[in-house]
Amino acid sequence: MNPLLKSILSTTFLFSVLRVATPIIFPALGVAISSLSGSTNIALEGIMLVSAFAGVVVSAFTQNLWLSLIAGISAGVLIALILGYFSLKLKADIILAAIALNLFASGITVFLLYIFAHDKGVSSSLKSLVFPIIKLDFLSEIPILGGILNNQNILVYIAFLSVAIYYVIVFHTPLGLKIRAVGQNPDAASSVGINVVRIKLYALIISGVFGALGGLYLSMGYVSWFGRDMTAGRGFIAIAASSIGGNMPLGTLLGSLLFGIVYALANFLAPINIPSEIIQVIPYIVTVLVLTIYSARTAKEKEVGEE
Amino acid sequence: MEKFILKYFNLLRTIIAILIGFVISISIILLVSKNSIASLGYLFLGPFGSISRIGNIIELATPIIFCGIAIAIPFQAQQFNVGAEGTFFISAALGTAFALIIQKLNLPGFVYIIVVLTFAGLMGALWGFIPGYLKAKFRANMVVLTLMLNYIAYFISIYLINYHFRDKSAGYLTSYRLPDTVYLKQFIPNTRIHIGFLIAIASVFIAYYFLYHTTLGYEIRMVGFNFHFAKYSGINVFKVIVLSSIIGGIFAGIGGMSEVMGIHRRFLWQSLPGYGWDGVVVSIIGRNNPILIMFAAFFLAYLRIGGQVLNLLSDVPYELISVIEAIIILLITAEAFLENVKYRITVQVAEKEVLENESPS
Amino acid sequence: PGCKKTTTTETQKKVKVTLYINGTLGDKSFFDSANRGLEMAVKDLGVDGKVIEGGYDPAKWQPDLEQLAQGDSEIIIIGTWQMVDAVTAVAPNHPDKKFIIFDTSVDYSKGNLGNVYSILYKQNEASFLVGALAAMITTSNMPLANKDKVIGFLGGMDIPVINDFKVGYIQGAHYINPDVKVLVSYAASFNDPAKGKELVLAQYDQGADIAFNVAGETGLGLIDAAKEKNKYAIGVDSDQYIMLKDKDPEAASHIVTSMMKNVDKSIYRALKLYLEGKLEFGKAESLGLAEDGVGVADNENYQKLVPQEFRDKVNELAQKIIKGEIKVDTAFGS
Amino acid sequence: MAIAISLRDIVKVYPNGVVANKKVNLDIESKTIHAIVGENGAGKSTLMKIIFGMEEPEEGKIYVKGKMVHFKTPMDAIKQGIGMVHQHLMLAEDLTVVENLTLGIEPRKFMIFLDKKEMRNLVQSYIEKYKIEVPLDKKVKELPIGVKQRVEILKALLRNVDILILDEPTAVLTPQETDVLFKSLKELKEQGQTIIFISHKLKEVKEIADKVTVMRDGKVIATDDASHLSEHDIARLMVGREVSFERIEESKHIGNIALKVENLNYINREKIHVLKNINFEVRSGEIVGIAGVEGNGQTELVEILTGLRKATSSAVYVLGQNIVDRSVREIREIGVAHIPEDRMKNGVAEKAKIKENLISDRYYKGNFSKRGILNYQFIDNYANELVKQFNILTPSIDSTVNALSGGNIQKVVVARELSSNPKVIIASQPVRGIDVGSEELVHNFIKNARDSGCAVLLVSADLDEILKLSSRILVIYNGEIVKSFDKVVGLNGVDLGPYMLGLKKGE
Ligand SMILES: Nc1ncnc2c1ncn2[C@@H]1O[C@H](COP(=O)(O)OP(=O)(O)OP(=O)(O)O)[C@@H](O)[C@H]1O
Ligand SMILES: Nc1ncnc2c1ncn2[C@@H]1O[C@H](COP(=O)(O)OP(=O)(O)OP(=O)(O)O)[C@@H](O)[C@H]1O
Ligand SMILES: [Mg+2]
Ligand SMILES: [Mg+2]
Repeated sequence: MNPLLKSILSTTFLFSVLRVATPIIFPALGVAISSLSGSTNIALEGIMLVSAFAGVVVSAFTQNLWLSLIAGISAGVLIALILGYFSLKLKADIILAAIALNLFASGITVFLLYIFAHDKGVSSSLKSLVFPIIKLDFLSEIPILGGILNNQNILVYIAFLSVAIYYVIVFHTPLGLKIRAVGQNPDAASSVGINVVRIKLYALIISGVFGALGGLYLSMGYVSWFGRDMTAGRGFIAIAASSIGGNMPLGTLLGSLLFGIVYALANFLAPINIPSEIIQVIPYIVTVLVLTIYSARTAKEKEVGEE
Repeated sequence: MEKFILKYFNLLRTIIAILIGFVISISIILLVSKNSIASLGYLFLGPFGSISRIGNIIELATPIIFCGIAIAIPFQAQQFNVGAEGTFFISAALGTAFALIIQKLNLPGFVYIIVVLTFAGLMGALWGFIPGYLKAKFRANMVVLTLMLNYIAYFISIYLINYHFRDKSAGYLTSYRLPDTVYLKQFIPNTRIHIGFLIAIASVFIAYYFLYHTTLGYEIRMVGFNFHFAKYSGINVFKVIVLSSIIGGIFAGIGGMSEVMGIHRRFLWQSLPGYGWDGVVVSIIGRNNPILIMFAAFFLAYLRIGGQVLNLLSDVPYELISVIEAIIILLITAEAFLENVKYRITVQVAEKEVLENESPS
Repeated sequence: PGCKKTTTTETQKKVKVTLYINGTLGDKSFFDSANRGLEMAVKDLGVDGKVIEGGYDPAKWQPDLEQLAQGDSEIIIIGTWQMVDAVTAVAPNHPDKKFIIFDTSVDYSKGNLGNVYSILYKQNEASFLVGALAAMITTSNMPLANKDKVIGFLGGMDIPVINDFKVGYIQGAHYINPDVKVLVSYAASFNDPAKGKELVLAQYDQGADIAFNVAGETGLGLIDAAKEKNKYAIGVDSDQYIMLKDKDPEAASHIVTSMMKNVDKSIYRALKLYLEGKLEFGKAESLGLAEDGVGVADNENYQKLVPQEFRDKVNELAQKIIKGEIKVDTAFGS
Repeated sequence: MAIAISLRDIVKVYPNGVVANKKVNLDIESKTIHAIVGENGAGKSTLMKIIFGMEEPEEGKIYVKGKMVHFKTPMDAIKQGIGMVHQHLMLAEDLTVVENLTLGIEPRKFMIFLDKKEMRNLVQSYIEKYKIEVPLDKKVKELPIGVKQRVEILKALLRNVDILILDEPTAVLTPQETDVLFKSLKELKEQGQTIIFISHKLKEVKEIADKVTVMRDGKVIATDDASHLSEHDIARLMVGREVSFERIEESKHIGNIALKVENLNYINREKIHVLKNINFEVRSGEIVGIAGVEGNGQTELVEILTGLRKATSSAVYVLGQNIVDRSVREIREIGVAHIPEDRMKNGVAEKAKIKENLISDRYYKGNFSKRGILNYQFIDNYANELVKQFNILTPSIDSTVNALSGGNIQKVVVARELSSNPKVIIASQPVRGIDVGSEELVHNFIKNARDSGCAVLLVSADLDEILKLSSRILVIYNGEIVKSFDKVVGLNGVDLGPYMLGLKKGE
């Protein structure tokens, strides 16, 4: 069999799908929960970046994974809080505030990188820990699934767990109910005494936590260093993933996996001899198609009764 | 006095916000720069330091103005179309290709320029049509569509230039140089301010007039305010959504090509240049009003050039300049900032006027 | 964190040199390398050096260069083909200033560029050598080699400067064994290491056991992939084994060698010649294996991993190239 | 008697400078139903929002049960036992009824999880206690508006309030639903609740209120026992002049058929047969009323007749032209005007200027624009004229619609629609939420249109309105025309009721 075809049909391909999807699942959940609360959060790019950075720096200086985890999450949440403060309290346009914060994150991380690592590109002079790879012996027994699921980074499992956590938060906690209510009709929520600003802020904070995990995975799982602008647009792809999934847990997961699959496919196809641009563009075209088909099916059009 | 404050409140608020942004920037500079006083001068006065720097502001504002308008028109129809970035790029690429192809015709300069700009505008329209149609027809999410289309525009453009129009003598990805006849003239000595800037200014007024004085502009705004209402009134919402994207695309397209024809004279971007996002920024700051967008674009360009001068002449690191820019942008749109002050003055004025003229019942 | 050195109290006037980067530092490639060259010159030659990052917006570069030419620097160093138009426009108006442009050459027939010195690198020559080495390794029974005759190449973008490496690499590989298959992937980005890693993992999955990165930061993902999959990697531009061996010894141990593009040395050399009054402006110099403009990194790991016979072969090929017995193809002007 | 709420010198200024309350003093006695009436824009809703903590007054004091309070949020008011049902519905449409009802007071499991069973139990117990029936697990958006209103009331009660504010709760209810509501309200009063009730329907006020307060121009101008005031007294206090409640004169000249509907059927997306074989016609010079409980297909019928919705099968003729498959604009151009049921959704663009709202169906023709360019001079004059003619209370035609009171917004819609020289007017609840003074005005406009040869189809759940205006009445029930009355004089609600409720059927 053609080695390319063989490799695509192998478990390693699906293994890599999960790995590629993980840094999309996290921010996609972040986008999803803030969307449910009625905020369009396009700052995930910046959130991931500062978390990726903070995790690596703290890890390098403390050699303690827990502290790095806390630092990464705090940094992400901090950006989310600034976004919340400006958009909710000071009524700044949230899109604009997010654009500014993405710019801010990109600048400040490189600036601090230079201070800590004396390098403006990557933090390879800082010796960072990585989150562990989980070996589950019982999984390797299972024929195909074992090959796909076993030996993944712990954050890959946490990504899937996060989808479940997201589900529980949204549908089984008072906070989730309030988030949905606030997102649908803030006046209604405030008329029963809910503090709309606070609930939206909570949603942004949760979004910051998810985004932070995505950032940590990039710098301390996927690779073991921080690189300038290493999120490379994943925060924007996350918007597409959650949108395809209608901000629902399973849908968002599937949306992210779709990206995982097309990206992994593009990576596997890269070595064949066609112009790389043509391969690189595939994921985006697929997204447009999926989004269009998905929307066409759920279009409110028919409900309105018009053509 | 109070009335005066109320009338110009938004302006005053913006000025105060900018001042606070400046104060924060100053603090940052004082912290990191060994020669902070000079650095401050570079940042704030540097842009006006010479004709060529003032020229730089205008040169940079030109593409931002085009993209700002391109964003504002669909925004007015409540279509969150952030596709100017990709439209700008792909129109420039296709326009460059077209200009190179028709080079053989030896068109006279003026005609050549018009034909190429028109072509780029058309390409922008075509690219704008895609999300407009998909949104209107299938209700696909506009933000996501246009985000994805930006990437698609990028790869198509790079492919086109790389495989078909790449200057073989160059090691980099860049098109052949355009023939001199198709350049947009740089008409102020010591600057690169070119005819494209005049087109941008004209576009501001055209777009303003279009939005507020034409029936199609009216339709776009009504759809934006409430599309149920528009539909009920007999406005063809489908058409308006598609047209708003197309018209936005035209401005982005012309903007992209004018940048190529006026500044670079070849297609040389290897990554998306970011003018589309600047367009989003100025469009929001300018509340989708072309005239205000123009001022916002000048302001953003001023900030950037200040940063550039600072970068060249001081020891402040390059990255901090974007941090400063981010802080100022954040503060500018803080609507509720000083809202209390405004409210208190409003109350004072209203109570004075209304209550005191009334005899309490 | 200033990059500027102030020299007000110096008695003897130092030569002021500005390195203007049309991008940012941290690219792990020629910008960082150029900066190293300047730092070496500051230390050893006593010049007054300053580096300025211009960022990635091409619209800014020419005005920046003009500003610098109006400033007090005696020499302005810039790099990459993208600065050619700018320097061609600016240099003639400032005959009192000197310009050094690396990794490309201006077109001297455009006139009045007598104050510009251009440095070119024959990266294809050294790439030929690492290509040959890769081919020898993949067909060998070295511990991490497999029986497939497949090697990998990771490019940042599908553009001539990158493809000049690729062309030499492939030619070198086929020189050793025409059956060796070269998997080529481009990341379309110079700063997405995660993507670089993913692309190379896919190459390793498709049978490659050694891969060469020419993708700036993205390329660092290749080394991570080698570590994860336990395969070989080839570094680029600088000696990446030396760069990494303290910070990540395990990853470094997979780097058999690096293809060196000695931007630093060439800039140092140019400045030194200048101070000695021997640098010839108004012409371009092409630095290849012979001039030590490019080379293959020889370090402890190379000696440890690569069998003597392979290393000898590499040296032999280098000599042949220097002597002109082997002509290496180039991606330029093709 | 104890005073539940006492307001002293309340002043409210909106950020746009409108002074909505000008030193208002008001006492609400406990365990009474206290009605507040007043023209549109008199400041009623504003005052209620202040009591409920949604707006903070600039000046003045609020006492609840004798204690001075400073409410910052509705939560503060709810804690003091105050609940409010707003003029516009305040429900999250995609949540279920139970979720909406328990929002903010959700029973929990293990501290952090929703106790879904307990949520339902809680709601169920209140349904039983107050006998207000609502479906528990439906999403709110699937409910008819009357049921939504019940959800609102239950929502307030569920928070254990003893002071309940109802801002125009009956504006969207049918007489039957109103009856049910009033029974509950009386019961609530018996159980010790204090109720503040706002309505423009003076008959209702008379029927249910113990006390009446009349507001005008941001001030309280009278408070008295309801028994001391007749409907006419109240109306006079409100608008400062006499108001007529008489049936309008019969039309003098009935002309040709202007609107003809044949075999109209509509099956919606959920495959429900919403409209069944509808046949009727309206002649120029007559007003045909369609009476019916809301949610029996009226909305769909109106949308089909105006081009907003496509029927499954039908023939609809306007002045002889078949309008099936015509666009909204084409239908309007034939001469159809449409006063929509939901003014905020369809009738106006809130954030657009008043003048822009007044020309939305005609900006492209005549003197409004030439070759695609708007003629603002003409538009301004035109808009000023309409504002004057229809008595729209606004500082300027350049104000945005969202700064108008509900009734004035309705006037903007009516002004636009009636000024388009229509041949056929399709009016849904044309005076919903309009004060009696303006109501008379709107009715007069409709009457004048009729007299000048217009055909009017009046769809309303308000029987008084139907009986006051119609030349003929059709009763719709469950998507069918179940009865037509050709003579209206002498009819009353009792005659129509059984048909509207589906108890009787026939020609
Ligand atoms: N029936 C319709 N006819 C035409 N356009 C419609 C219709 N329904 C929705 N739209 C378009 O969708 C926009 C908002 O609708 P909605 O909020 O349902 O969609 P959305 O997916 O949130 O939109 P967006 O993509 O802008 O975020 C409207 O401004 C209108 O342009
Ligand atoms: N959010 C607001 N911003 C500015 N002005 C407002 C706002 N809400 C109401 N107003 C103005 O305050 C005044 C009182 O409005 P309010 O809604 O209290 O009237 P109302 O008596 O309830 O009238 P209606 O019977 O029409 O509901 C009106 O002039 C209205 O235009
Ligand atoms: Mg092998
Ligand atoms: Mg009201």
